[in-house]
Amino acid sequence: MSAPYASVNAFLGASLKRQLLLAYRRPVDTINPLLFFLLVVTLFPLGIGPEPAQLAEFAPGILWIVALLASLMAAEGMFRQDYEDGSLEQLLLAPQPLYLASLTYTAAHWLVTGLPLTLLSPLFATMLQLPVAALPVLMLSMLLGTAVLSLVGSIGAALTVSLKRGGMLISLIIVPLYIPVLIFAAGAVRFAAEGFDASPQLLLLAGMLSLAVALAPFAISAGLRISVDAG
Amino acid sequence: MYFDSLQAALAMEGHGIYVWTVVAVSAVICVGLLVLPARSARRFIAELRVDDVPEARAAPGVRIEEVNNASGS
Amino acid sequence: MWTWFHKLGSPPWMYRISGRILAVLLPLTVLMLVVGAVWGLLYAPMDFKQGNSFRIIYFHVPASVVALAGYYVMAIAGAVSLVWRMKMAEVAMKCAAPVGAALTFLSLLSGAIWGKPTWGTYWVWDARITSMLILFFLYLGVMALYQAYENKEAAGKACAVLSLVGMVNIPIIYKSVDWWYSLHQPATIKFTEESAMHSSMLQPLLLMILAFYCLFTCALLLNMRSELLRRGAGTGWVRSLAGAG
Amino acid sequence: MSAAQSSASALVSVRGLGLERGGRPLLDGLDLDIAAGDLVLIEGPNGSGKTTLLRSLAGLSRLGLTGNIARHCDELLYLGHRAGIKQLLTPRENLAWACRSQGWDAAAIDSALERVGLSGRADVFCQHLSAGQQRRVNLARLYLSFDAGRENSLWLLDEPFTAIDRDGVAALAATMAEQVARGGAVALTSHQDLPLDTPLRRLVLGGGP
Repeated sequence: MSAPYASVNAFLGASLKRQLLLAYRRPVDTINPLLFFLLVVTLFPLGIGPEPAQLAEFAPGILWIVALLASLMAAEGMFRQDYEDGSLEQLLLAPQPLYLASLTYTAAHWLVTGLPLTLLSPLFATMLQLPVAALPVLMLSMLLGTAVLSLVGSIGAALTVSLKRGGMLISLIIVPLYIPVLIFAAGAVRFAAEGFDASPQLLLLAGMLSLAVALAPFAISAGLRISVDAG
Repeated sequence: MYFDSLQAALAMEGHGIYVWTVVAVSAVICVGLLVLPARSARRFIAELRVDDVPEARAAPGVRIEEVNNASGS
Repeated sequence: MWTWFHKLGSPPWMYRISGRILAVLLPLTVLMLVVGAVWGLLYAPMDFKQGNSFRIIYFHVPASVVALAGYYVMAIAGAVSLVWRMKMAEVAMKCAAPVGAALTFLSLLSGAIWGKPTWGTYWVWDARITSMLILFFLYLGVMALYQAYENKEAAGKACAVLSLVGMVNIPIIYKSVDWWYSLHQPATIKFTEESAMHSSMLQPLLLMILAFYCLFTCALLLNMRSELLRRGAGTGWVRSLAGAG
Repeated sequence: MSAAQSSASALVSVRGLGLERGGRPLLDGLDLDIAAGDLVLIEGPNGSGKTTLLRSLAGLSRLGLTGNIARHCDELLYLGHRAGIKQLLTPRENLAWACRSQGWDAAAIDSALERVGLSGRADVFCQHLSAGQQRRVNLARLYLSFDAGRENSLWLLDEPFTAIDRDGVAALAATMAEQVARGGAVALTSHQDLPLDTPLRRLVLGGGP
């Protein structure tokens, strides 16, 4: 019984290590979403005015919309390289279950895009005058929410990776599925900023994450099989 | 009938324009949903009759040879 | 049971049987639509809060209900096509999408027009309307994905996966939008507060909902027949159909 | 040997295979057994479905496919047009990943890299290697698979000789012959003949429409 577990663990470890190594050697993929986040956050005060009270009111929504867009941007390229160089074919042929491979790909993707966003979100939030008291809830909501976004985003990426013009299509496919995360996560931050208890929304986000972790890899695997076959 | 006259039914006390617009749009969409696919199928059959599509092509054959490479080829 | 299942997968059989179903269902649908519309528009009593604009309900609600149900039909057909590799289910899935999208569009448009006399503006971010808008995007996503794939078999599979993902998400989306709405706009007039609806208003509404379900079925079958012909081009049954008809 | 017996010992057995791409039938009713010890060369003009057939045998291609393909091999190695080589990893890292399920060891990778003539470039990023060198990184997987010595091993190779020099081709062909002699099987597509005198099965796909 222990041997298969050991081999699964070894596979998960090796796979995660490889993805992280690749991301480390190509840091632009990690930096770009963060830079995008910073740029768009800069646009909002210029667009709606610099009054701190007004910014603070809109901050939860702004932060989460930008996080959503950054995640969308990052999702698009998620499998592109692997598709083009043939790594996906080899992944499909590997004896390890594709479910686990999909999960590790997404986990690695989240570690290099969602997690940095979470860690830097207090900085962006401060720029937008979000009350300090709301920062822990913001970070927690980012932690849970960006993970859901990564999982859902990789479904779209898997389904569109073989298509020449996947860019607009992936937005159309994925943005409607992002909406519950936006609503509950921005709601949680808003509640926290107004001094209410945000734990129900955070629990709902955690529930969505559990559901996504359990189900999304099936859709990602199916999408990858279709894409490799159609290409 | 709820209304006293045709005029009253059309006006619906000022709301007629909204209600009848919705009725018109609904009618267009309902009719479109039924007519468009039916017409496309009919047109397809008509086209078939004109230029009579050839029978589906058979797959080209496959030959399996067992050869000793040194003597063969 | 199995022979039935087998027959369901056969295009000529489906084409024939759908023709027979339509011969009955199509006139019935038109009749129900006309009767329901006349009943609702001219004979049902007026709602005292909203006045006569309330009569839009006889189009808006059936369109919304069937548009949502249509997504489930599409997703379940997609699931069947993935699990049992049944071509007919894939055809049904592909053909349900534009019908559902058209009904969603009708629901949005009638909702917007209804908004003007009710709220004084054509667009209000009401929970129902917002959910319908998201449903519209979901439909468009499936249709766009189908168009984007050159290989139509791959397109069918990809759309089946996407519509299943959408189906899992729809309840979450609807609940989240409900919560969001209650948060931002506590209790104003809702379109579909039917709790106190008088039966003389409710009966034509139920008839219209039934009529729209039948309309969906008819449109789906008609679309499927057209698609079956195109897919079967060059096969014997389509050629004989062209020769005989 | 009857069909039932042959399919029992076959590493991959194909029954009534039909293939269709873009509305064009490529194959119809193909029965094929690739058994241990078989070296199968799939030939045919461009667009006759060689790659699609090979991908179907590997299980990558299911679209437009009818009939049955049953695989009974313990190890399946498919090398396609796309190398599956990461540009930002070194040859050594790429190979370590590729043979992860065999429980790789450094010595085996070193020896495989040496046999494809890349021992001096084992720790250079693959993006700095030439096209031919990248192909050879991929082909090193054949040596690794061979050295691992798994039972019932099936190699499916799509144009393995592309961008490989004459000596490389000879060495590669010799490895295939050894693999076959040891009880594995190889199916490959190629436009050139194998410089070998082992028995060969040729599968000639139809000459166009």
